Amino acid sequence: MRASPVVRTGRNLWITVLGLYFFVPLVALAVFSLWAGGSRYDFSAYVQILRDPQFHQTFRLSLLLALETILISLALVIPAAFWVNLRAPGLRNLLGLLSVLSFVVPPIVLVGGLSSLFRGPVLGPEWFVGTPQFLVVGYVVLALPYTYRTLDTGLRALDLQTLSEAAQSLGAGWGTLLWRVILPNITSALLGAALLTFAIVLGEFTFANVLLFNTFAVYINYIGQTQGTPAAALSLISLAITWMAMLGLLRFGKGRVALGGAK
Amino acid sequence: MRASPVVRTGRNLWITVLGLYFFVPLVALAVFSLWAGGSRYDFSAYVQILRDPQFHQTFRLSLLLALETILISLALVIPAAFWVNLRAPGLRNLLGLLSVLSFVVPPIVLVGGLSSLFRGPVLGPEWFVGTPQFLVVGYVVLALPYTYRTLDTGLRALDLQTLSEAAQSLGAGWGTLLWRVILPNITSALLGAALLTFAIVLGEFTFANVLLFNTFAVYINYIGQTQGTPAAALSLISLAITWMAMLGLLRFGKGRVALGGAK
Amino acid sequence: MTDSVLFPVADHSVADYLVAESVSKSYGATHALNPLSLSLQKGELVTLLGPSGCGKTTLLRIVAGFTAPSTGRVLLGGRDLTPLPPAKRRMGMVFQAYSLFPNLSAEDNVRFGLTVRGVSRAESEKKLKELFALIGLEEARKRYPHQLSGGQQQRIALARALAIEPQVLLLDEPLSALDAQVRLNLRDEIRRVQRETGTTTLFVTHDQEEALAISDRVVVMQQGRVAQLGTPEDIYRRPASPFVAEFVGTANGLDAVALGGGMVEVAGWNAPLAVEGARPFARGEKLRLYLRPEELRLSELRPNELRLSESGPEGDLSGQVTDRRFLGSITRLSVQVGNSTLVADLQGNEAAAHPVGQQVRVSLSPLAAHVLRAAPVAETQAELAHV
Amino acid sequence: MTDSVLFPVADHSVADYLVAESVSKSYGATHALNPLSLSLQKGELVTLLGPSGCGKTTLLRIVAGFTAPSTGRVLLGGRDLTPLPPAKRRMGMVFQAYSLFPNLSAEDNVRFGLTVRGVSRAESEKKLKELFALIGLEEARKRYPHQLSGGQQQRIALARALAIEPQVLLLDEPLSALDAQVRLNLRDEIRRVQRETGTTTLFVTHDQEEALAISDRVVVMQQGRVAQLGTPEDIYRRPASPFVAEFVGTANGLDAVALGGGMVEVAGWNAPLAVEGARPFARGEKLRLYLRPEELRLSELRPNELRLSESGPEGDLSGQVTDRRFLGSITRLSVQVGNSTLVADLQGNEAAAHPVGQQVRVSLSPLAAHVLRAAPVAETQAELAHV
Repeated sequence: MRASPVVRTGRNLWITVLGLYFFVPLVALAVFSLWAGGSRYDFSAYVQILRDPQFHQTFRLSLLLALETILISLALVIPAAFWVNLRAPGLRNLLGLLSVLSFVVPPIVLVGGLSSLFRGPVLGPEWFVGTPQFLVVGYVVLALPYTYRTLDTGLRALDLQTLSEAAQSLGAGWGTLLWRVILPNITSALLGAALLTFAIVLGEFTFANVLLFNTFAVYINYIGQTQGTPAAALSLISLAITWMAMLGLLRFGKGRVALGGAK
Repeated sequence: MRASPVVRTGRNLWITVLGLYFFVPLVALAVFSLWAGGSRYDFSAYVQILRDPQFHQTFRLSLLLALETILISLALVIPAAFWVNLRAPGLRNLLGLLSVLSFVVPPIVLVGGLSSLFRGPVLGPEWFVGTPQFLVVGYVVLALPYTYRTLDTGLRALDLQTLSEAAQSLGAGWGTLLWRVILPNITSALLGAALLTFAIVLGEFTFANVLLFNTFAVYINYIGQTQGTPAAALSLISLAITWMAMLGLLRFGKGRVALGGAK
Repeated sequence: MTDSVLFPVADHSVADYLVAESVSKSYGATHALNPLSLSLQKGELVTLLGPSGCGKTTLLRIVAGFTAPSTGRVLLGGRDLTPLPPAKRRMGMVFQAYSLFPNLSAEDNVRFGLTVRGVSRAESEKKLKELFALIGLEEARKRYPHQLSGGQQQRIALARALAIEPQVLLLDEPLSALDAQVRLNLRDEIRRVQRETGTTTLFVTHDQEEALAISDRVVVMQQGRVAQLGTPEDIYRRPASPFVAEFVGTANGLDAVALGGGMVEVAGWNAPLAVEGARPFARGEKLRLYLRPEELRLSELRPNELRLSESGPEGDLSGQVTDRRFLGSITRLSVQVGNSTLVADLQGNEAAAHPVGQQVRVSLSPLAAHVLRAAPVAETQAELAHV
Repeated sequence: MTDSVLFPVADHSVADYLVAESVSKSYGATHALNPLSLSLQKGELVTLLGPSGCGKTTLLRIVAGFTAPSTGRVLLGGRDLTPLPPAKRRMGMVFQAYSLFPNLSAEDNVRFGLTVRGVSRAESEKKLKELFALIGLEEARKRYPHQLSGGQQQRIALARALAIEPQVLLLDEPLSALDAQVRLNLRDEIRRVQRETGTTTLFVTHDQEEALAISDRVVVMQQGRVAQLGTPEDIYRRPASPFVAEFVGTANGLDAVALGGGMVEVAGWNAPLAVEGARPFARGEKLRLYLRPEELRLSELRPNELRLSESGPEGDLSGQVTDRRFLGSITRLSVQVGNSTLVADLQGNEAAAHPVGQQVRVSLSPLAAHVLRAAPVAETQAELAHV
C-alpha cells in the first residue's frame, strides 16, 4: 500500500514514541545500575542485592501470597464468569460495571477500610489478622476485577452457549462440560489472569506497607529509599523476574495450544 | 427456563458472594464511620474531615494532576490506537503484549527507576523534578495501558476500516475522518479511559509517597494511620467522590448517545 | 409428571414417534410460540420453515430440552420427555454456528458423545470408522476445527450428532453460515445421510428452497403459529394462506373478485378468468389470485389477432413484454396485462422468441392459478416487509 | 506520472470510460491479481464474479484507490487516476459490511459527502429529497442506522454513494449480508437506480445468479485472472472454460472423446452424440461435455421402444429416472444413462409424468450441449472444491 507522506511520518513518530516509552528508561536504568561511582561500571550492585537474605526472604513471601491469591480468585471467578456468560448474559453489564467500580476503589481506601474494620468494632481473629496471610484478603479483592475481565474476555470469544448445548446434547453433565470443553479452551485466559494476579501481588506496596508486613515490594521501596545503584539493579531484577514468568507462561500457553493442535 | 436445583443453588451462592464482596464491607465501614465511641453514633467524623483544609488542598492537587494526565495520555493514545487499528492490525498483538508488560511493571519499580534516574547521572531540570507536575510523567506511564486498551476496545467495536473507507470515498480527509466519524463514535470509550485515569491518579499512593508530594492518596493514608473513625469516613467520602464522578460521566455518555439518537 | 414415563400416553397412533403436544412458550406477555401440536413418524424428515421470529427455533429448542415449554409436553415413543434435561434425551443436534470443540480433533469431537456415554474404545473406533466413511471425510479425522472449512465442520458436526445413535436428529439452520455452492452440496448430503441412517429428523430453516428440497413434510410457521403443514408439493401448489403463497416461491399476487362458477375478475383486465379453484367462492367475494411465474406460457400475438379482446375465450390473457432478465436456467419476462405486471419465467431458450415490446398471449397451465380468500393486506405485508 | 493528467491517454476508444490498464497486485510472492486490463463504457454495469480469493475485490479496491496496484494504472475518461487518493477520485462506494456512520441519521449520512465537498445547504437539501425519493425511503430520513433494517441500511448507503454524483459507482458485494428475499428486492432496486441515474458501475459478487441478473457484462475471475468476459448469455451459454461452466449455473459435466464430424462419445453410452460445438475438434481429442439440466427433455419410453439402442438415431439418449427432488418452480430428476447420472430440471408440473423408475428418452434441445477441451481435472476441481 502506498502510504501518503503524512501517514508515513505519523507511523515513524509513533514508533519513536513507543521506543522512548519502553526502551529508553530501561536502557538508562541498566546503565545506571552498573555505575559504581565516577566512571567505573561493574556488577557490584547486582551482587549486593542477590547476596542480601532479605531479598530471598521477601521474594519467597510474595511468591507464596501470589499463589494463594491466584488459587482463591480463580476458584471464585471461574464459576461466576461461566455462569454469567452462559445463563445470565444480561448480568454481564452489571458485573462489568461492578468490576470497573472496584478498579475505582483506590487500594489506599480499601486497606484503610479493611484495617479499620479489623481493628475496629468487628475484631478479626488474632491468629489471622496477625499473619501476612491477612494480605491475601485484600489482594483477592484487588485482583478480582482483572481476573474477572480476563476470563470474561476468554469466555466471550468461545460461543459458550453453542458449545455448552452441543456438549449437553451429547450427554455431558456440568462437570464434563466445564473440565473437558470449557477450561481446555480458555487456557490462555486462565494463564493471563494468573499472570496479572502474580504481577499485582508482587508489586503491591500500599497494603503491605500500611499493614506493616515485609513483602518484596516493601523491600524494593526500602532499598530505593536508602541505596542508589542497588535500587536500579533491584528494579531490573524484579522486572526480569516478572517478565520471565510471564513469557514462560505465555510460551507454556502457546505450547499447550500447539500440543493440542498437533496431538 | 427451568433451572436444575444445582444451578439454582450456584446462582444464589454467587449472588451471596457478590453481595459479601461489594456491600458488606461498605455497610460495615459506614457503620464504623458513624461510631463516636461507646454506643454513640453521629456524623462528627465526617464534619472533622470536611472541615480539614488538608482535605481540600490535597484533593484539588490530585484533581489537577488527574486532568493533566487524562489530556496527555489521550493525546498520545488516540492517534496511536487509531493508526494501529486502521493501518497495522498486525501490530495490535504486539501493542497488546506491551500494554500487558507495563501492567506488569510494578509502580514501586517504576517510581524507583524514575527517581533514581532523575537523581542519578541524568539530572532532570530542577524546576520540573521539584514540582508535583513531575508525578504526571509517572501517572501517564501508569495510565497508558488502561487508556490504550479502552480505546482499542472502542475502536475495535467500530469496523474502523469500512467507516474510514466510506468517509474517504465520500471525499473526507484524515482530519474530517477523525473528528466527524471516529471520535463521535467512541465517546463512551473516551469517557471510560478518562474515568479510569482519574481513578488511578486519585488513588495512586506509591509514587506520591516515595517522591514526597502531598496528594489526596497520601492524605488518606495519613488519616488512616493516625485516626480511626475519620479514616472510615474519609474512605467513604473518597469512594463517593470517584463513584459519583464515574456515574456522572456514564450518564453524560449515555446522554450524548441518546441526544445523538433523537437529534 | 414421572407417572407418564411409567404409563405411556395412548392417545397418539403408534406411528407417531416424536410428538409435541400443545406446546407453547411465552416470555412474559410475549408469545414466542402459541400452543401447537406436531407429530413426526419414525424415520421422517420434517422441516420447520418460516421467517426469523416465527417460533421455529423455539419449537426445536423445546424438543431438544434447552427451552422448557410454558405449556404442553414432548413425547418420544409415547414417553414424556418434558422433565428430562437435554443430556438425557439422546437427541443429536447440529447448530447454525460452528459448534465443534476447538481443542479436540475431528475424530475426538465425534468420539465425545461416545466417551461420555462410556462406550468401549473398540466399539467407538468402529463407530468412528463408519461415520467418517458415511460423511466421506476420512482424510480429515486428525484435523482440528480451525483446519477445516465451514462445510467440513458442519459435516463433522453431523457425524458427531449421529455418533450417539440419536433417537431424533435436530438441525438448527445448519447450512445458513455456508456459501451457496457448499450449501447445495451439503443439503443433498444431509438428505442422503438421513435416509441411509433412517434417523427421525427435525430441520429448521428460513430458506424455502432448502425446505422444499430436503423434506418429507414441511411446517410453515408464522408469528408463533403453524401456517400450513404438508408435503413440499402441498405447500408450493396449494398454499393455505396468502402468507404461505408469498413466502414459498415466487408468485404473481393479484387482487381479484369472485364472479361465481369458477370465474374471477381482476380489476383492469377486460375479461374474466376461469380458475378451477375459485368454484367454492360466492359471487362478489374478495379473493387473492396467485399465478406462478413458471406456469405462464407465452405465445406471440400476431397483429391480426390484436383485435381480439384482452382475454381470449379460453381464459387466455393478452399483454406486452416490458422487461427481460436473463437468470441463467430461466429468463424472467415482465408482461403488462391491463394495469398489472405479471412475471413469467421461461426455461432455457424459450424467451428468445419474446423480445421486449412484443404483444403476447399469456396462457395458464392447469396448475398456474391458485385463489385464496383475501386476507387483510396489512397482515401479510407486515410479515414480508423486510426491506 | 502527473504528465498523463495533462496529456490524456489516446490509445483507448472514446467510449472506454473507465479503464484498468494491465493492473496487477502482488503481496511478496503471492499474486492476488495477475496483470489484466478491463474497460467499462459510460453508463454500463459490469460485474466481477468469482469465488473468494479470485482477486475481484482487489481489482475493485485498486479502482477505488484503497489498494495501490503493483503494476498498471487506472484511467477515467482518459485521465490517469493512479496517483490520486480515494478521497480525490469521486467514486461512490457501497460496502459489504454495513458502513453507515452510526452517529449520524440517515439523511446526515447521505449529506456527509455533500458537506465535505462544501455543497450549499439549499442545494444539498434538494439533492437529499431526490435521493430519498429515488430509493423510496422518505420516511426513514431522520432514523439512525441502528433503527434501520439491513436492507434499508444498504439502500441509504447507496443513496450516500450517489449523493456526490460519482463518476463511477463501486459495489462490493452489497447484498451478501442480507436475507434471501431482501437480496432479491434490493438487487432489482440497484439495477433500476443504476439505470435511472446512468451511473457507470462496477459490481463485485460471488453469486452467479446475482451477476447474471444485474449485469450488462460479466467478468468471471479465477485465481487472479480473467476466466471469461462477456454478456450474461455468453457466460452461461458459451462458457470459455470448464471452470466457468461449472461455476455459473448447474451443469452435468461429462468426460467425452471427439469422434470428428461433430460427434462425441461418452464412456458407457452405447451410441455417440451429435453436438454442433464439437465440429472443430479432431477425432480422439479429450473433451469435457456440459449438458444444462434445464435443456434436457424427457419422454416416457414405452416397453416396445425399449429394444432401441441406448442412444436413438437423432442423438437422443435413453435412461431411467432414479430420483426426484421437488424444488418448487422446478423438479430435479436424476436420470441414469449408461453409467453416468444426469440431472434434468423440469419446470412446473412436467415432472409429474416421470415417476422414479420410469424408462425415459432424453432429448437435447439445441442449446443443451457445450463442449470444451478437457482441462487437467485437478485444476477445476481445486477451484470448486469448497466442501
